[in-house]
Amino acid sequence: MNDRYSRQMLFKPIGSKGQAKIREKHVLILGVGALGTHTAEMLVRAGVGKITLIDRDYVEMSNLQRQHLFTEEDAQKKWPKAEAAKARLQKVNHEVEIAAIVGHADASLLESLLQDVDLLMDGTDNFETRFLLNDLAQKYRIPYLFGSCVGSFGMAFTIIPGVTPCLQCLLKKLPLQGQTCDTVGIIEPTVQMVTAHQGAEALKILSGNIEAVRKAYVSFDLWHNEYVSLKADALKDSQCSSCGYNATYPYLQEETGLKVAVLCGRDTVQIRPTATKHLSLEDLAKQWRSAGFMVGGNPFLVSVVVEGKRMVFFQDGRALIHGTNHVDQARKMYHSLIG
Amino acid sequence: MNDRYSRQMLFKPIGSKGQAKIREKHVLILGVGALGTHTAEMLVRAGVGKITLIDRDYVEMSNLQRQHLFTEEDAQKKWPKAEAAKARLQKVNHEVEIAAIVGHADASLLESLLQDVDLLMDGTDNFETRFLLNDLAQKYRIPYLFGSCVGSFGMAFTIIPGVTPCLQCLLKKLPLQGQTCDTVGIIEPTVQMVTAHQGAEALKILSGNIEAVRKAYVSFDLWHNEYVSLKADALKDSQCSSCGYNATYPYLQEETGLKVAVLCGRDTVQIRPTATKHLSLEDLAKQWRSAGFMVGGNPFLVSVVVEGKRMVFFQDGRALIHGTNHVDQARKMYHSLIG
Amino acid sequence: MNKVLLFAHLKEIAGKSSLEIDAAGQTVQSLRDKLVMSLGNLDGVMIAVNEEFATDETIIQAGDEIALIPPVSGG
Amino acid sequence: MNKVLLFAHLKEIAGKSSLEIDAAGQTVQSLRDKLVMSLGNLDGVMIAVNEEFATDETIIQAGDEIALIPPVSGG
Repeated sequence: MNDRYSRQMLFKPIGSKGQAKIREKHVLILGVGALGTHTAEMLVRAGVGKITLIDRDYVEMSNLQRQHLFTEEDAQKKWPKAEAAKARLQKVNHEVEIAAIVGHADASLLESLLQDVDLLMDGTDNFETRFLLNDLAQKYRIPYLFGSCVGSFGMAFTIIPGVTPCLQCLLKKLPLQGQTCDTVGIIEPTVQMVTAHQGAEALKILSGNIEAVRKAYVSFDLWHNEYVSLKADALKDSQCSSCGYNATYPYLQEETGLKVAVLCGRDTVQIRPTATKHLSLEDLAKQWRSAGFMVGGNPFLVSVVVEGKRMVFFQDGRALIHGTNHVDQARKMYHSLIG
Repeated sequence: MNDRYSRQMLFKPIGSKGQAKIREKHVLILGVGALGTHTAEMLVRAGVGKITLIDRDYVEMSNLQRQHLFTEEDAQKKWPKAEAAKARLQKVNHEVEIAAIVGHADASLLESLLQDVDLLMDGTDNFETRFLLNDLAQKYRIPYLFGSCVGSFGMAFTIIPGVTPCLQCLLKKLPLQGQTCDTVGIIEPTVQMVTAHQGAEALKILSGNIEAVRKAYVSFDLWHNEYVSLKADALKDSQCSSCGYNATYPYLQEETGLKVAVLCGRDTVQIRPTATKHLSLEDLAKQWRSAGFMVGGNPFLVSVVVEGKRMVFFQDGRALIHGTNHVDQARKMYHSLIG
Repeated sequence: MNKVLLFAHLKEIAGKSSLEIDAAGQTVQSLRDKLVMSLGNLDGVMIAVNEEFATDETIIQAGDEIALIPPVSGG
Repeated sequence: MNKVLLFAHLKEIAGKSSLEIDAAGQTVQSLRDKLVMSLGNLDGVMIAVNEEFATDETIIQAGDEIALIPPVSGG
């Protein structure tokens, strides 16, 4: 018995057989922020065979309050999150193979990585990417552990292709105007509560205890002391374009996902969602004002200034980010404001 | 606005006023194992003013699976847990004052430390110490966040002196024969689930949101997908010896707590609980056999060999630990087997 | 009567954690349409009836407990 | 009848997550005494009735849901 995993092997449903299975598995974690750092640390300590970490961002001071694995030095050096996480995790457990990818996760990058992946973990901060993960999970028949949170509120759901409803069944379409950690804040225990659920589900799946998987959708509010567990079977849709009989995996098509274009000579990036959205500009303005941002606008658009950059949002979800030519930075600012 | 705490200050119930309060507070964390490392990391990232960490133990390989903050190097060097945690935490946030105490937390040590402590966090692995913390919380009117876990099962309860029932009200007497992580194992998400609750409660109390505190006792099983929230008011006992009108704080008296004696010339330590217990030797033998230990005995005693050391337990809770003269090691082995 | 539990920003908009309304006999869709007036845009908000997610056609009975779960994007 | 939810090692002893028994009219103390035969030592096990911890004198009604919460010491 390997002493370092002894307490996990003493847990009857895992045992030495389950531990051997965990040891052979490869988990892809998309997004190495609050959720991603927590789940990565759990999996590495648990002795998973391999993890792949993907994140396009670097560590900032404002991350340290809730993103484990990172230190002040990582923030000072603006170290890429995937690499900073990897460096720390290898000190925790050198037995685990860790691949760090610093870059934007689009359909083609992800499809090239999925060959031997056993589990997809949600560590992302936007629903564009979640719907992409959801389609990949369905197409390649890989379990996908959805999780998200803001403030003291969070949710988790285990998606098993062919068994449970998928994210598209649950939400029907890409939600816009979700609250984000940059607009309404977040406390770290909320993150832990989501990753406790994601983590337990991961251990069940990786150790071959698929029958123990949670069928219900969990939603909680730690500040208001609420916890609900909701059956989701009724929403499984046989006509679903992601998981139904004639699935087309819409988010894997080239034409979906955010359209990002640098507007030449204007120091501006334009972003637009594929499907037209109907933003409530009034609600957005109210939320941003309450978060302390400078907000202006008219009935057709709302403008907001964050970190010295001016952004203009239109009702159909299109946005102009002024003062930058950097596509990744623009995308990040877009997601930080409307999710 | 200090950017590093910006997401926590954006969370309305905390805001900049709550953050300023958190910054002034001193939290004592007793036990720097699974629960203690998780809550310490949360509090340090959240920017608490000061934490005091107390643990008598050093880092071992078998800790790494669930105890955050520690690395393989810490285990190789057998670094004291409190010091290893402090070293890591200062890299995460140099603004927080961290006091590390490597030693056994008895009543007199703890009483000497409590002057300016605002909150007591439970990170211990035995009920002897929890009842001690409970009495201290009542005597000095300091909120105490109880938490415990094994396997996939855990619990959390917020004890506010003068308001909620205390641990003694809930349990009546010191439970013996609890399951421990060394006998039935533990998975890391269980730890996170407990500390998510302890952590949210800590932020409420430290930021001055006492009215948001959870009144219910939480108990959950992550593997079996169960979560219950139980009202505890009915158990508040006005005659309670820890929190009633005529409280005597029994666990602060010299004569309580484990009695530990080195038996001269025999290379043996004897441990006995103050109050006589009625162990079920049969149940203990069964549990230990199932955990893979060598077990023997007769109707009057049960013997067990762990890590080359033979221990003999009697029905009244007394134990002889053979092959050692070290009081701390003996105490640790005792708690690891019967909690 | 029906108790409607509110999560996330819906609590703030309503100024409380739950509403008491009479939705007996209505479909989930018509409840949604009605609540938009007081709670604003409910696009994408999932609705559960008695701890089970319900389709828009589900008919609400007296006493059913309803929960509104907005998806949030943080992570 | 009464549903009795079992936590921690009590699940393993019983071989299931819950029991169905008829405890109507009994006190919590007498239920505890009765369950010792099938579940072993219940010293220190906390007993909740309808999501509320109950004293030993509490009388159980038909349909009440009961939960047995053993304290565990790990941490």
